[in-house]
Amino acid sequence: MLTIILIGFVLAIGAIAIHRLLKNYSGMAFAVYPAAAFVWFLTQYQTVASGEVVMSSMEWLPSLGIALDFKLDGLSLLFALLITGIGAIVLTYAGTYMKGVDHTDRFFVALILFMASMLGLVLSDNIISLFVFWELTSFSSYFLIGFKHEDKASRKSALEALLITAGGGLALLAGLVLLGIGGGSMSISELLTRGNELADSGLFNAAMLLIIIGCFTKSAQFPFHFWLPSAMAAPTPVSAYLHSATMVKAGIYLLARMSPVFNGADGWHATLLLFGATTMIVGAIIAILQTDLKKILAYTTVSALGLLTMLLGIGTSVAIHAVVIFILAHALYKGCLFLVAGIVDHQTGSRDIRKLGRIFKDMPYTAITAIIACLSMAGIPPLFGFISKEFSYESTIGMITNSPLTTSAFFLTGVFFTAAAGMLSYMVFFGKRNKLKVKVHEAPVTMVAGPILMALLSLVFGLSSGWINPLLDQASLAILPGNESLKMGLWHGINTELLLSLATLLVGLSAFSFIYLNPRLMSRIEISEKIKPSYAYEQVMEGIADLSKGVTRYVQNGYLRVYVSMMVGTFCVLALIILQDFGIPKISILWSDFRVYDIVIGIIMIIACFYTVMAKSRLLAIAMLGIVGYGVAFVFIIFGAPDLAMTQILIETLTVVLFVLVLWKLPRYLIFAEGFIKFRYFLVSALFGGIMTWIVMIVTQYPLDSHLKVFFSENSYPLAMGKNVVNVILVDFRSMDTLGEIVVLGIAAIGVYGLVKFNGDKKGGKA
Amino acid sequence: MKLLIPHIALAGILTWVLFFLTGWESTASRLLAVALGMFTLSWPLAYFIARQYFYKLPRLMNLILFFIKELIVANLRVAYDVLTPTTLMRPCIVAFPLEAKTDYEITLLANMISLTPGTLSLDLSKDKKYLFVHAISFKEIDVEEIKSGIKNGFEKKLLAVTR
Amino acid sequence: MENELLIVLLIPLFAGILSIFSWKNTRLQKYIFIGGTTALLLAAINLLNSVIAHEVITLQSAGWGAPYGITMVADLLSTIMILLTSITAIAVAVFSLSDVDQSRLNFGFYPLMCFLLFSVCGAFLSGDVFNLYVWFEMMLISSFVLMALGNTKPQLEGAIKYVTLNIVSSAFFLAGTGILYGLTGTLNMADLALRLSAIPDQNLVTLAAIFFFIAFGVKAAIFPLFSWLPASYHTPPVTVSAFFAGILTKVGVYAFIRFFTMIFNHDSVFIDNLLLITAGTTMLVGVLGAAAQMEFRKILSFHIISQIGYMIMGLALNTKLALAGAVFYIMHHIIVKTNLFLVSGVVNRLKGSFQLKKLGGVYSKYPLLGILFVISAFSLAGFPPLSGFWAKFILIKAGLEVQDYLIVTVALVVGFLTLYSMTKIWNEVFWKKMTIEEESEKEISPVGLWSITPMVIPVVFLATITLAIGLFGEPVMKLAMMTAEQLQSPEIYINKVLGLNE
Amino acid sequence: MEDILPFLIGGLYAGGIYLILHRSFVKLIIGLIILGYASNLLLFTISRVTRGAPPLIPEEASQLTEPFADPLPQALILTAIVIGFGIQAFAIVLIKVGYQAGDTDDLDDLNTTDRLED
Amino acid sequence: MIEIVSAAVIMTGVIFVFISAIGLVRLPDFYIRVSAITKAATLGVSCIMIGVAIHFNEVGVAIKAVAILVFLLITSPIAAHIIGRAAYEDGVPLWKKTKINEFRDYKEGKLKEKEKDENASPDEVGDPDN
Amino acid sequence: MNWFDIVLLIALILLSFSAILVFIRIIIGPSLPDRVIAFDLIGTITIGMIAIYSLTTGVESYLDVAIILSLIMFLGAVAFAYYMRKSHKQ
Amino acid sequence: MNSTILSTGIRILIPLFLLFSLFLLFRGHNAPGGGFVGGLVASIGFALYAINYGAERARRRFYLRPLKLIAWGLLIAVLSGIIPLIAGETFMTGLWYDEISIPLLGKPGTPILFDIGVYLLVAGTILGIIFSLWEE
Ligand code: NA
Ligand code: NA
Repeated sequence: MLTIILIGFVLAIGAIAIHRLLKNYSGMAFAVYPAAAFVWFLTQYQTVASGEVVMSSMEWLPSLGIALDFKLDGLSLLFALLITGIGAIVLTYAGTYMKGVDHTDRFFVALILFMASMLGLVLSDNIISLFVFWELTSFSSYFLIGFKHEDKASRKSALEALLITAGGGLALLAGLVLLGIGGGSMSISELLTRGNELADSGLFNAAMLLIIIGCFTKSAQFPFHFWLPSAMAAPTPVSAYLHSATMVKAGIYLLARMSPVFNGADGWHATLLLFGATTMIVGAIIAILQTDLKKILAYTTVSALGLLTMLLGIGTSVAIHAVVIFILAHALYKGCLFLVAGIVDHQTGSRDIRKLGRIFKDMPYTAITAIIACLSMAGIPPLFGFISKEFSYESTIGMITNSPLTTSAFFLTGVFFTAAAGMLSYMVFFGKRNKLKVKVHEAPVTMVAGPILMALLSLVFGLSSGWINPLLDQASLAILPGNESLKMGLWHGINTELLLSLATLLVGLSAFSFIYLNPRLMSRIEISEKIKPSYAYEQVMEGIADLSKGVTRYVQNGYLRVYVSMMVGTFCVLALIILQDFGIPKISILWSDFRVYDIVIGIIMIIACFYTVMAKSRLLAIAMLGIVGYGVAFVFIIFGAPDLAMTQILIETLTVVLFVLVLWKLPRYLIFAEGFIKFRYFLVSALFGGIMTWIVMIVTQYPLDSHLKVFFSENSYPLAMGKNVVNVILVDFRSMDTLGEIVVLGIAAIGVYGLVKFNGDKKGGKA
Repeated sequence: MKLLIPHIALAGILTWVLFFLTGWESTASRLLAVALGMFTLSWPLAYFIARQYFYKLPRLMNLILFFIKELIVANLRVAYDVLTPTTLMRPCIVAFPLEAKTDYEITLLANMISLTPGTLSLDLSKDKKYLFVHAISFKEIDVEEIKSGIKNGFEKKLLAVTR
Repeated sequence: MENELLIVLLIPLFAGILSIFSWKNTRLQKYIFIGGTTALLLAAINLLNSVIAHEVITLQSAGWGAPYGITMVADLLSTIMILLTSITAIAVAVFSLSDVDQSRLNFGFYPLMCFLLFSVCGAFLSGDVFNLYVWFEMMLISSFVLMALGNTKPQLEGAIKYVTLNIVSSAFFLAGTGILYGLTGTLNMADLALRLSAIPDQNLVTLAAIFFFIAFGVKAAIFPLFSWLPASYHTPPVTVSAFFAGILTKVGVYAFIRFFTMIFNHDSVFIDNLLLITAGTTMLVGVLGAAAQMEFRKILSFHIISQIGYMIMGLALNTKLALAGAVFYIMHHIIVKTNLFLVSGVVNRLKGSFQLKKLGGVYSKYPLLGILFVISAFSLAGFPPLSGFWAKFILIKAGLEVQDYLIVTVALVVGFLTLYSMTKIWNEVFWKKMTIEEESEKEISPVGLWSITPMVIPVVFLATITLAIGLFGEPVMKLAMMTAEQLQSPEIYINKVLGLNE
Repeated sequence: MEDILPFLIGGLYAGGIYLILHRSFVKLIIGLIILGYASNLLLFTISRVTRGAPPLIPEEASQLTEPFADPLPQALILTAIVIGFGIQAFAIVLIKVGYQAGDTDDLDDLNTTDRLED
Repeated sequence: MIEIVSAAVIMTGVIFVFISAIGLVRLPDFYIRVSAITKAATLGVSCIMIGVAIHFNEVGVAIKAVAILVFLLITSPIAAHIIGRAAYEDGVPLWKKTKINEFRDYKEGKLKEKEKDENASPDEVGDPDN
Repeated sequence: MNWFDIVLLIALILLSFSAILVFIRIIIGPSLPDRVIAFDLIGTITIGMIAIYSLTTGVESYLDVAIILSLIMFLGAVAFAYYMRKSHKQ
Repeated sequence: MNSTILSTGIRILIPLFLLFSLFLLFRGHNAPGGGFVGGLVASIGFALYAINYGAERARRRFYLRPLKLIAWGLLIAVLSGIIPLIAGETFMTGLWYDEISIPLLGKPGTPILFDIGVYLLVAGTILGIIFSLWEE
């Protein structure tokens, strides 16, 4: 299994070269990959159907417990077959559909990448590698949705989809990690058996909620559903593949996968039911208000995803059966319909059902295919969609609580589905009149073959569902271990479900007639565009933008003094927190030590410092600075540091000289009187100075450990041959410091040279 | 360059010698070291000596003694004026016509004038014929007296050494 | 063994000296720099091998044993940092061939880069607080000069802020060093670690820690001390800002980790909370800053800040996994961030701007560049299976393990915002179509990507590393775990430096 | 003096920061220099001072005898002074060139690179 | 004996310096302060150096003391000269009692005439020309 | 404290007060050259103080500092003169 | 500055400065002074020259490019650290040649060499800075 996925990734990288080589036939060539994979998965059918699982495993990051473990059970196999099967169809289809479009190679790269990732997702048996593939599908779908990236709308939709799914992905990641920590393993198979440990760890609810959020974003559940219709900006094959058959079902897949752990928890059922139902109804209502073929399909897909979620939320035996059946049924008819929509669009140049009509004769194969798929969607026997619908009704009726409400929700949805099916088939291919300006032809066989196949499968599975019964049975067992075995069939006798189906059909058809006869209703649809649910998303995005601008203007406001005061302020706050534990140290001036010149020097330094700060003349400030420097030198002299004093005096004077050399070019000293602000800065500075004084007093009261001092004093002459211990330290004991110091000086010289000379030589002549 | 290299070389040699000697312990060597120290550190003297003006040593002593006398007198005068409440000083700027010709002569003269309290060499005319001196009298100003004081004092004694 | 450590320092130093000697021969300087960085990479790999074998390698400089002389120490963390530095340096060296103009070369660009490298390596290896100060200062002065060289107005503006704030932070560093000496009478980090823990009033130690918090905080650009970074990093040539972005702030982070795992160990709740709060706010404010910007390099600059927050988060959580996460994050970040800056340089060369509004259409024309950017950008945003994902994953796992949910939430939200601002660049620069007037206004000569090969090669090189770390991360992860282990048991380091237990 | 030093240091720190917080280029640099003095004096004071006894080994002795000033902080400060000088020299020239480029002494005018444009 | 001599010399120097300092505050104009005062301080310090040399009674110290003395004697008059000159060029005003200014006369080309006509009266106010 | 130490103490005190007086001149100016000269004089006084301090402590090495000071002060004065000329020309 | 008095004074002072700087350099190991202070003093002489005559003339007079001086200084300092490596010692270890004692230098040793490197570099740095500032 790893090999299959890896081949996909390699193929994705090589796709550009292959496309260059094969040009228009590349689509079919690429389709060989999923087709071959499909065949391989079919070979595993017997094994899986008999209840065994196929495992494969490879280490990846063992130190984090992350492995590329894959497990093929019923659920995985169902999805894997869908992914590879529909994948092959879509690739073939896309080869023709994308003919003549720029950068098709990039399209195939992303599509194949997606395919491989999706396979990885459904096969993974490790939560982290599952997550990796999960994000890879978001990533590749970003590029597929944004394929027409020169359109602003396309970019926007791609971003929307990415941000929503990736945002949910982050929640999912947290959820999965919590799951891993709580369950003590990264392996899904093991985790599924450790629900109790998870519950004991106290992480159960958090992990569940976060995982649900992740799945909801991916599977376009209300209130995250809006990205899916926007994603219709992608080329139609992409919509068919990602946004109906596979990617959006990844969320459903994961919910189903995790069901053994969470099923039974109240929160699980309530959340899934509530959000699933909402999504289902909202999607269905909006669907029939659309005029764009793809939009109708998109919203019905949203609704279908809601339905699946809801069924998972019901979580009973029948409901789980309904889930697996509906996954297959929906994939077949919805994939087919998307491809048909693409054909129609491709051949007629329009997707607006108000403009389309009466093209049945022009493209009969397409039309018949579409009609079959629509019948399945409407749940009309003997198509597979009918079986699916029957199971859905059965699961609601079997529910212990709230069944009337859920049943009516299903009923309503069924009605809208039927209506939508009518719109998609009748209005497009028959209808009133054709407003198109082009002559319509049937599409090439590479495009039509796929949809026909899918439509036929809807029919075949409906007529003889026994073929796939074992697979779906195993899939439902994976979702609900110990589930009773599944029995599919068209005829279960006259029962409530059948009656409901009939009622649905009738009401649905009348709803369709109503819409059809009142075209103005459809033109109201613009309203629904305006109250699009993405409004909230846009608000959030705008909020982020505003917040970020506000924060940035505040912290990064361009004023150096503010930056400095932030730094000093931070220090003061932190220091004060610690300092409050120390008392104010005692000031003990020993009058016996009193020396007049000490005091005089101190006073002169303080006054000089004051005048440096206050001076109105720049030169005075610098002269005063020099005096402070000399004062420092004198302090060094008093306390036995002649080397320091020398250096200080030399450096001090040189600094003054440099200042003087530079300053005559500058304008007059400006005094920026700012009153209150100045006072504020004064307070900050005074506080800072006070804290430093305080700290020095505290630390100097602490007894000093002088082992280094002693070592240097004893060894300087005998071992290092020098009597000036300071110099010996500089050139011997700590010569690394001095080496660094002289490098600093050298760099400073280069810097000054460059800075000064570069200025005179802007065009960059010789140095 | 032609000045620099001998300067460096001479300086190096002299330092070397000096250090050689300061290591010695006897009084004689100490005296010698003092002499050499003076010699090393008073470069202008070395300059003259290099020009074979040895025989002018008495004149040099004369100059130095005169200079010291002038210093003390001027200092006392200034001190008196500073410490008494009224200021007697009457300043003026005189253009002193130079007899000294070489840069060294002029510089030495100007520096001696500046060093003496009460006079200050302000500037030199471009043709080096005049030295403008800021001078202070403690009585009525007599320009000619100031000028002749310098001419017959510092300049005469200096030129006696240098020429 | 100690010579393996020494050679790491001598290579850039000699490269620097040689380049000054060949001041006027800038071509020779180029060869010296590229040769030097290559040699440094080899030396770093060699050192890493030795360090893995021997745990800690010391160089007691001038032959005086610790704590009397200055000890240079290579443990795993410092060696990893040096390895990354050399990788970045090579990339930048090649990039500079096309990027840096002749006038800058004439004024010592390469010697300065050599000394910058020297100082960075020195800072990573130093085992002495004051010596570290010296290396920091050397790093600062060479970065000052590189920042300002060229004298454009934005450069000077940026440089003035950069210089001022960094000098003030150095004052804190020096004062902190003084306090440590005043408390213990020693400067050797290992010796300090021992003596500080013996001080009865640990509040004094915390007090000293605050100084280093500010000093390193400025260098590492944490909130609220980062202001110099977004003010300046986008102003010098891309070669310079790429190296700065990759390495310089990480020196601050390195110092943070070194000091707060060994010298100021986590006895203080105050320090722990402080680091945690810093990590969170730094992440958030940084990413919000990035979200607000519309200039390529400014966005990247703010992201540096935000990402520093993650590294500090690892330090603050202080479990083995968290520290490993911080180390992994550093490794990932250095590579990726350098690369993104380099991409911005390539784009600028091709399209003549850093302003998102003036850019567009790069993906259509230069798909390879697009892919290279995507790899780095999505890695930065923490998309699997790129290096950034693992970095983030480890930290999140570590955070959840110690049940620090708030910081994990912040980390996740910041990850989302990172993606948001990275896709902004992608949208504006790569996907958006450039209007024809804008195209003609720029008068772009139709240069192919490969006409600036020296600029593209390093981008490919670094992107490959990112991918490799992502796909085959186990060795890196192991290294990070080993490093974390070492950081958690500083006694190995201390004993080796002070020659105890031997 | 030993008792005055902490206050002197505090005063210098305060003065230095106050100058930096002004808007003038020149005051900024002066402030940085004063900050340098303060740091050096802090390092000097905090490692304890000894009056009038430099760490110079006398002619006939081979090691120092107490009391003598601690030589290590002196060596550190010396290094710090020199490094500080290098950086200040560069900063002074930077300010000059910066002034020439911007034609202003007002630091508040230097906000074109990092202020968020509207 | 040596102590007495050195104490005397040092005190003389110190008093010179002190008087100069008083003068520097008291005296009326810049030029007077420079020419009358600052050099007095230099001489005072030179005295101190001699006193120190005497007291230490060591060759090394003597050399150093003499070195300082020589440096001061060379540099301080030159410093006074260039600052005075710069001040004059910069237009630092002369004291109102500075009646004779031959420097200005020279610049204005009047010096030659004045030498001929010695009775010419100087200007009332001695502002230097700018 | 013998009498010689007292003499030195008095000398130091006098020099300190001289320094303060000169310092006052720096503050009041009024012209730049006034300040420069006063600055120079402070240096000179410092030399004296250092010399006397080296006597009181008996550390002759301090005289080296005085030598340095005597050398470097000159550079300061020259630089200020340079500044005055340059800024005057502007 | 265009003053004869100053020019002459400086011509007298330069050798004094150089002399004194060597003095400081060589006895720095045993008394206050050393490479750094020595280098500063040496450069001050030329700085004065530059102020008086302009940097162009000073540069010509000085004839060594400050940058070269910096490079040589650095090289010598580093070499003094590498020499011990050849002798099998650690980097920067002080090696002393005990056989002779030169009056001025005392015993020759690598730390002295290091100080000479510092001296050259510092002189080069200060001259480099001052020349650049004057030359504009
Ligand atoms: Na050594
Ligand atoms: Na020294």
